[in-house]
Amino acid sequence: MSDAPAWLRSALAALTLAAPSGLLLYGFLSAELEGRVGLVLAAGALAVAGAWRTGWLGRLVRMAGERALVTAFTLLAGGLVAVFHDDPFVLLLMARAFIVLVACLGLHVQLADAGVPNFAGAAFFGVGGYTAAMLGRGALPHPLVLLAGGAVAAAAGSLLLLPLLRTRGHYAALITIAFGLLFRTFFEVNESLGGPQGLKLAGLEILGFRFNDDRRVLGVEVSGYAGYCLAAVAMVLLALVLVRRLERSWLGLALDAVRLDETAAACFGIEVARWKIAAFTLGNALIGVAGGLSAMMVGFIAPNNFSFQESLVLVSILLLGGLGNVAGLAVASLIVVWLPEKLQPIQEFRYLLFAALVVMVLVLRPTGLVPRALRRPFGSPAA
Amino acid sequence: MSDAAPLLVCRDLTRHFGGVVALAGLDLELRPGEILGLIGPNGSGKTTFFNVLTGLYPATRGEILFAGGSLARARPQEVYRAGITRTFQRSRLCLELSIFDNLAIGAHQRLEHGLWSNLVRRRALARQADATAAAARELLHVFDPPLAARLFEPVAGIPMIDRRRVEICRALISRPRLLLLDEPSAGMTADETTRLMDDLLEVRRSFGDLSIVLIEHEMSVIARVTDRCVVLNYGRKLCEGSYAEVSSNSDVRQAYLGLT
Amino acid sequence: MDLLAQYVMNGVMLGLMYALVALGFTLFFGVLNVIQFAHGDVLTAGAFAGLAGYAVAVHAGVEAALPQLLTVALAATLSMALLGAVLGRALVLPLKGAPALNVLLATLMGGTALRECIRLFYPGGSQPQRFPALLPSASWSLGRFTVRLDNLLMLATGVGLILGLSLVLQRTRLGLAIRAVAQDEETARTMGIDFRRVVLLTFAVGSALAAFAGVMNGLYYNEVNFGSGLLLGVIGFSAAVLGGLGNLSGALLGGFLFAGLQTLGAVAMPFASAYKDVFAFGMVILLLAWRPTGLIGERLGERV
Amino acid sequence: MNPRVVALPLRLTLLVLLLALPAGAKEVVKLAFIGPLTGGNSAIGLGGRNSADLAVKLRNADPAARYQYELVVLDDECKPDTGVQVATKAAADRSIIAGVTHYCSVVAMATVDTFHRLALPTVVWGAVLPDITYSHSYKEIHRVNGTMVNQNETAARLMLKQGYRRWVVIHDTTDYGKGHNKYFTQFVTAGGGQILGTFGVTADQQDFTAELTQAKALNPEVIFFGGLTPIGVRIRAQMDKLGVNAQFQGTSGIVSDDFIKGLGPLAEGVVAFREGAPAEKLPGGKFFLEKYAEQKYSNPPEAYGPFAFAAASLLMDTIEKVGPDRKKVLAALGEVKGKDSIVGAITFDDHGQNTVAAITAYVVQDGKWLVWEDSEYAAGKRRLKGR
Repeated sequence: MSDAPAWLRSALAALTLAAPSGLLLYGFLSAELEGRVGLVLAAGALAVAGAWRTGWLGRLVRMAGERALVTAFTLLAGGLVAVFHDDPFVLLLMARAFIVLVACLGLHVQLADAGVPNFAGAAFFGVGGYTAAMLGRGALPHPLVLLAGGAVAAAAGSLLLLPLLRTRGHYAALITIAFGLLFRTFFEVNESLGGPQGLKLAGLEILGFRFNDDRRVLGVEVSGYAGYCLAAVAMVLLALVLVRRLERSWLGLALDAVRLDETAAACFGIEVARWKIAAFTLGNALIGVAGGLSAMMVGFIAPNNFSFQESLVLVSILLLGGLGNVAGLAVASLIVVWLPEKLQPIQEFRYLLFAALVVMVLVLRPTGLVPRALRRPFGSPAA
Repeated sequence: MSDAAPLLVCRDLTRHFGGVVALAGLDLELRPGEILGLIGPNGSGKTTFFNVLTGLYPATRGEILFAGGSLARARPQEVYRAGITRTFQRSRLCLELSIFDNLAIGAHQRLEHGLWSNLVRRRALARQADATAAAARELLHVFDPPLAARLFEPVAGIPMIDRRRVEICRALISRPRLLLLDEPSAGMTADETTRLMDDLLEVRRSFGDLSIVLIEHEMSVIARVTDRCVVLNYGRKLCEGSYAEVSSNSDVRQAYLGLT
Repeated sequence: MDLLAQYVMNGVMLGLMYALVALGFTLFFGVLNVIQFAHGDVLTAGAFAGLAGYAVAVHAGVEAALPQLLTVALAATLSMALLGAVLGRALVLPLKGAPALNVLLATLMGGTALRECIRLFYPGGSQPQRFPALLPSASWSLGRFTVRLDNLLMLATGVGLILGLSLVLQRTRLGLAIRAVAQDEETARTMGIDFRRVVLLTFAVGSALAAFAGVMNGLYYNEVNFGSGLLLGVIGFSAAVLGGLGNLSGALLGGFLFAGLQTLGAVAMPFASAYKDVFAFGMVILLLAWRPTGLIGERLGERV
Repeated sequence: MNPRVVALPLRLTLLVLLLALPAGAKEVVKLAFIGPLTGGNSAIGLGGRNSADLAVKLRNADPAARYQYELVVLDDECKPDTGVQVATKAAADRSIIAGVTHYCSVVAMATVDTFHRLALPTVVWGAVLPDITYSHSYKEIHRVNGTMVNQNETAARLMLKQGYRRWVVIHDTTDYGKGHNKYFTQFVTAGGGQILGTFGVTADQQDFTAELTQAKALNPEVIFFGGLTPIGVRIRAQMDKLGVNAQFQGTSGIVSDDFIKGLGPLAEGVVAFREGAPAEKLPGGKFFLEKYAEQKYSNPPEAYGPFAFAAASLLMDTIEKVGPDRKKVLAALGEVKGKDSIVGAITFDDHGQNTVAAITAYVVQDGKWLVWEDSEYAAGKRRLKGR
């Protein structure tokens, strides 16, 4: 196969990676009984660990290359949507995972690229949602509504810019924490936006296509959530391309420099403040857009969803996946969104177990599931 | 050369930290192409001088003229654009980045930072990357040919001397007019340092009139490379002149070498 | 006038509790440059441990209030000192060198786990538990101002505790060791100080403080609740940061300041008192924008 | 055991049949229970869970029952998006015939569309917001407990009858507290009472001295508290600390043993109101409490346990009658009139709201919640504060 053309090899490699993961995901999503979930998880862990140890994983990933992988996994997601076309629950789960992934990509730009902490992710997610709730009823086309959600979230973030630029480390962290708490309380106390009762939302509608409706396609029942799922996948793709292109460009390099050593960066002409602002704003915009889609899909929005704990979940996804590694991020968001759901059988003990798991991973594997890879600038011969 | 207009002029440059006077009314001139040695005991204000000059600490008082323009109130970014780059006493490379990335940071000024050109015009971006890589290789090659071949390896993985080289290359790649070296010999053997300096001088030849201010404890290095020396003590200029002159100066021997 | 006095009194009691929590945060940050975010939940756990101690005492037929009080205090402080050391050993030391963010999250999640444990495993822990009033409850009123003996006693003890702590830090060898480590780990090591031991001791001391605050909390409100830890933790953290991390007097200032802000928020906006936390946290953000390293500034310095 | 692929349900039914034929075992019918099992409201959620579980256990023990029932318990965390997620899970699972759903109003509001879209008959067991049944005309949503409207109407009437005129309202800023504030204020002012001041407090607030000091300054006769046990306990305790001696009046959220446990003697004379006939007075209610005690659950049933029990029983009765079929169950639920239960007779109006939801007034006497009518307070042997 060494003499096969490059594209073919990368395609094959990508497929050899995507196929088993597909099986794994299918198994996990369809498993219901505790026993079976455990079985699937164990099998998956074993397979991954094995592929890792033997170095096959790395080799295949390198052989496939980013583009092929992204394509393969997009197809995989599409495939899963097709398989579960009539199961609103699984579709909802998938869509949620993808939406969370988009939000985490936003957080990733802030935290992993520019090193700007943000413990108010859920708050900006909420801003996007509330914007969608307000504008969704109006005449504005919904794609624009989602973008507006991003814009408003970014604007809300700009309130924090001055304090964030002046502070560092834990001080900056506290500012975002304070904002997160403040936001939730504010929306609970303030009646004008539904208060604690929350608000109903109009479902997403693009060019007359109403995502909330279940419909028959070629004679098969297709749940409305399938549409949301595909929309979420599309959103993930856009965000992914944006973030990766950013990271591999000079902009990404500037962000890295700012994160790693502000002083040195300044001594080489890098406008630290400017880059921090850019990263924070872009990140919040992504989070806001995701929040908008999420709110439209759930069809309801209330302050409870945007508590400090929710923000923590987003950050834990980043750290669990491995700060600075997009692939790890994707894996982590699937796990963190789906696992608690699969833990439903243990009822009131779910959250305890989840917290314990996060702590364990953080202590036993501080670098996260997939450690940050060496930055590969765009167009470099090594790339 | 001696009668050419000075490249850098500092007048009464002063910096306080609360009560402590780290730099007390320093007057200093530097001619284009000159290599100036800055010596003095620890805490005599050498590094503070660099930090004030590069805008990391605003000067409490005094004037800095560089190539005619004033830098007294300039921010680090402006100092860099004016053509002054530096190295740090404790190496401040971005360890998790590759050698290439670190040098590209040094070349920041020349790289395209528009959104459109970075996210969309990818061919142009690739061209710029290749050009930068070529420049980096050329520069590294002078210091250590094998190093040039490891351009895309993480800095974390290379030995101390190579890190020094990379740091100097990061400071050189933007083709500055003034280079500030803060104890390049720190953590290296004498002959490693000597070699580093010789390579540096070789690069300098190709640069034309690059001026250098060198902070160094290793007197042999000072003796070999500097045209002129300034001795600092308690933030004040003790004396200046050629290494031979200052090293024979009794105050210096008193204050610095601790001899009588 | 009498009203004002009442507000001040309330604020002071609140501030004392916040200050005690903030002291823990600032101590931990001092020695290890980390934020131990489970601290708020350690406080709650302390209160519950005290409660358990009380139950045991009553079971053992101890009638008098004073011995009961002592059992409660001892049970709380000792168990939490131990727990604190364990947390430091299990969550914080292993993550030494890892990014600050990891420690923050690990301890936050550790705190969550602790909180859930109380809720699930302490009998009836999911509902507020009555905390016995073990202090004499005499009270004097002038007009609308009521001052109670038990509050004064708590106030006195709290202040005494704080003074004691600063004495320990200034005078004893442990204090010296702690301050040395806080100044610079390496030097401390070269001075022959057992770094790990000092760190763990610090965690024990700080957590004992939190436990005491927990007991105080219980005695003051006559009620403890599994969930109160998170907010108290965040507030304590805010207080420590406001004052300047690693700075003891800063922690005190921050604690009382935050309490003041909350009370002010509730008073300044009558019938909109629900906004008081919005107000308080908003002020925190503004204050940090004004003084990026806290009001008093760091003595021990965050190594950036 | 969800039908994840088209083939799966077939296989499952076959499996069930195979199991059913030889042993002659009963067909297994699934019910969903949804409530908050984690977080601040978990106590009530767990109480409801246990009560529904008890109902199922008792039914399964009954040889006369046609089906074997299985309770699928789901945690909505009191968060709308989680709620919608688990609601979808329950509703999408065709093997689940009906649901006993939600304590938190905000979640119940969020999920009505889901249940409607996926046609799962549900009976709300604890959420009190009127809109849950009245904001739509979905046939799927029913509710056994009354709304906060009924509750506060009675509350206002009774307290005004006691001669109280001046209230200060403290409510938590959740949907529950705010709703109670709205309706109570409405009925009290209509009845000639006066609200001197209203304080919103956050649900995780610990210290209320600032609010109470202001309340004290307003010198009210009654402090009305709209919220749940945890902060109810705190406020009552801190009233005492600050020497605010006004009558303390609460809502259904504080009618729990823990409220008394949390306060001890301080709870004496506290008045509160709850929908539904008092469990301990109806024969079925006594039975429920005994059986519940037998099971040795780790949590008490709390205020809404009886409703969860009643809802589950109602659903199982219906299924016994019409068989495990969502459509038939839905139709049958529409017909429910005067069906007696441990919380009194149940009659659903055309919005699925239980209309005859009786409201019971309670008062704490000697460390127990007593029905107002048979308390010494009603008899005049003891007096509420300021009477």
